[in-house]
Order: sequence, then C-alpha cells, then structure tokens
Amino acid sequence: MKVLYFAWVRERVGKAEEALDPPPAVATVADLIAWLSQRGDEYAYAFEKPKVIRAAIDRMHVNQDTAIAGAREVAFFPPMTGG
Amino acid sequence: MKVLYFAWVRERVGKAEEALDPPPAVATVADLIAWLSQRGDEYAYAFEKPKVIRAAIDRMHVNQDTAIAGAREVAFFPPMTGG
Amino acid sequence: MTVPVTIRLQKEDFDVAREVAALSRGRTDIGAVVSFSGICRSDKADGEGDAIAALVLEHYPGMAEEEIARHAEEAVSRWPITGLTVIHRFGRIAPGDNIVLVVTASAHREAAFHAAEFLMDYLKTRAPFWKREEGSSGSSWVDAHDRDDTAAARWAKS
Amino acid sequence: MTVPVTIRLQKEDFDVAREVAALSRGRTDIGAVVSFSGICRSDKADGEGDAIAALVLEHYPGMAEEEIARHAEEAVSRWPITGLTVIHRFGRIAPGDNIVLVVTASAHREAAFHAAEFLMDYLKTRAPFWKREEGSSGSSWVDAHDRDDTAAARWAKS
Repeated sequence: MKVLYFAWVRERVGKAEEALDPPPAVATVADLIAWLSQRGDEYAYAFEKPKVIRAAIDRMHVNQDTAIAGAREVAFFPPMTGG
Repeated sequence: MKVLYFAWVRERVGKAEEALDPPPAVATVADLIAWLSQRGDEYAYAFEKPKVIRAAIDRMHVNQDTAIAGAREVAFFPPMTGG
Repeated sequence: MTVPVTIRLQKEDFDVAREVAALSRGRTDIGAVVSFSGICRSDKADGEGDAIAALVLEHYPGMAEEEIARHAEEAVSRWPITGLTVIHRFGRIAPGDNIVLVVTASAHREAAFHAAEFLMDYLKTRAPFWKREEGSSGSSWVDAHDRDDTAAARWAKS
Repeated sequence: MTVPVTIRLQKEDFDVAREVAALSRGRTDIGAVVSFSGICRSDKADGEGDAIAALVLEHYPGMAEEEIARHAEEAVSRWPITGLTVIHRFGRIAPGDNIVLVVTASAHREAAFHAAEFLMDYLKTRAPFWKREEGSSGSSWVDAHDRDDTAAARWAKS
C-alpha cells in the first residue's frame, strides 16, 4: 500500500510517500495511525494528536474508523486550508 | 410641483412630466393619485389600479399615505424591474 | 478609512475584468472579490411566446443614482467591505449583452458574497429601472416578481 | 444537456474576464454570472506578527481534481446552473495575487450565487490544499478555521 503525507504531516515524517505493508491486525485508518506512530520518533511526532489528522483512501476523504482493506493509496494530512 | 411618470404610467398618461398645482385638500400621495385620476381618461387609465402604483417624493420611495406638502418632485411608476 | 464606492449609470457596456481589477489593484488587504454580472436573456420574463429581440431599460435619472448610493452606503455599514462598484446600463440591450454589474471586495468571502447579494436584491426591487421587452409581435413591460420582493425582504433589519 | 464544467489546478495566474466570458459567450440563456476571486492577503491568518512575504500552497495531485469535480457535480445537481469553472493555483503566491477562482452561470441570480458560495465553502474545507505562510521570521502552516467548517455545514443535506 502506498502511504502519502502532506503539509506538516509530511514535514514531520520527513518524506512525502512510502510503500508499506502493515500486518493484518492493522484494520482501520486509526489502527494504521497507531501502527505508524510506533515506527519512530518522526512518526510519533507527526501523529502525536491523532484526532487532528485527516485521512483519504484512494483519494476519497474517510473517517478513521474506515477499514483499509484493499486500499491502494492512503494519505494523511492536516485539516485543509485551501480556497 | 413637478410630477414625473415612468414606464407604462408614462405611456398611459402620455407625457413624461408636467408642472401641477393641486388644491390644498390634496394632502397625501393617495389623494394626489385620486385627483390625477379625474383629470382625464389617460390619467384614469394610468391609475386604474392605484395600489400597483409606486411613488417617490424628491427621489425617495414613499408610501401612498405620505404627505406631499413641500414636495418639489413627485414621481409615479410601476414596481421596479431593474437589476 | 473611506471605502471606495463607484456607481455608474450608462448606456455603454462595461468591462468586468477592469472593474474587478480596479477594486483590488495595488492592495494586499483584500482576500475576496465577488462580481455579479446580470445579462440579457432571450427568453421572455413570463416564459411565454417568442424570444425577445431586445430589452429596453428606462430609469429615473437622479433618483436611480441616489437610491443605489443609499444601498451602497448601507452595504458598507453592514459588512466589512473594502470597496464596491455598481454599474447599471440603460437603453436598448440585446440578448447576451450585459445589463448590470456589482463588484464587492473584502478581506473575507462572506462579506463580499453577502454585500453583492444584498445589492442585487435591492437593485431588482428598489432601484428605479423598468424593463420593456421588444419582440417580433410588439413590446411589453416586464412584470415585477414576487420572488424578488421575498429575496429583498430577507435583508430587512428587525 | 450537459453543463460545461471546467476544473483546473495550475501554478500560473488566471484571467477572471476570460473565464467569465468563456461561460457566457454566444449564449442567450444565461442571466447571471457570479465570479469569486480569492486573493492572497499580506496579513497573517492568525492576525499576529509581521506581514507575510508569500503563501505557498501544497496540494494532493489527483485527489484535488477529483474532490473539486465531485463538488462541482453536486453543485450542478443542486442548482439550475448552466456552467461553472473552478481554478485553484498551487505553489508560491505573493500578496495581492490570485489564489482561487469560481465562476458560476445560470438563468437566475440565486442559483449562481448559491452554487458559487457552496463551491467556495467546500474548497475551503474539503479540497486537499494546505497553505504555508512565509515571513521574515520563518514559515508556518495556516490553521484551519472553525468558521469555515460552520460555513460548509450549512450546505449539508438533511
């Protein structure tokens, strides 16, 4: 699965994207955030306030209780400030 | 007092403006409409539905119960359709 | 600071881009510019009969400017806008051509949108203009719409 | 009839007049065109500190287009609009320069205004763009505004 990071999430993680293969127990977006947070200080920092983080699966906004099964592209980012 | 007519009121009266000196008993805009209506068929036709007619005194919208004392310019017209 | 207000009644067409640029050029305190262009449609206002050949707009010179200025002043007092422009054409206008332009500028989009809608609703119901439709079978005055009065009523202060 | 919808994400500036004209040119069924231009202000979003030197807009390529297209489609289904254009810039934008443009066309002004406001509220809260402010003392990401969420929430269907 491709995981993308944007804005300050990208800056904190230190990369824009990576290919990851989380274990089967990582079922939802929230699970994925928890799993990522344990991969290192940069991830722990990026996801220190998980409720603030927005997520998209395959380019659609999703809630954190959404299942990630079958996802090709998961993205994490702060609340949007476009327009 | 100068009296102005616009749109179909003007067309029915047959003139765009005239100078008039209504008698003192003609106190309000409604009185003026009633007085004008008796000046001839063209006026009776223009003011046949007095409630539809809008009025302005000295270029400000007014209700028909407004006094005309001191008015320099009274205008009659249909509901506005600008914009 | 005085808010720049431009009001023009004219026979000639106007240039939306020039008016939008005039309100924002050289300023960095404006975050939002809303423009509304009212355009002459070819279908009759009552939806019946043939296409129109033109609209003819009659106005009350003097009062039209003053009435628009009063509403422009009210818009400036009600919303934090940094500039506004109202241009209303009169005379003969062909389908597809511009009739009216309202441009509002503000730091924030809500104020710009609200002021533009307010001004358009008032232009429709309070500015002394009257439209006559010219068609192949003669000409007739456009009736006022109740829905325009309803739209304007929502801005009344309680 | 298919409603023409134009969505563009670009680094380059846009021309409001050209986009307004593109939606109305050669048509006589359009009575109202509303344009909204979002412009880079020099004051910081939180109102504190020095003026900004520039905004840098990051976006999620692919999703941004798709998300805007979904809301454009929704606008077309909710209001009788005859055309709409959304242009959103990304990259570095100086104070006074354009950020975003929404243009909506309709037979009637209410639809054009509502669709433009709807699209702007959704662009602010749902389109995957993030603004970073660059200033003399460094750069920082702009926080999302609760009031933008409130503005977007009013369009939710019950």
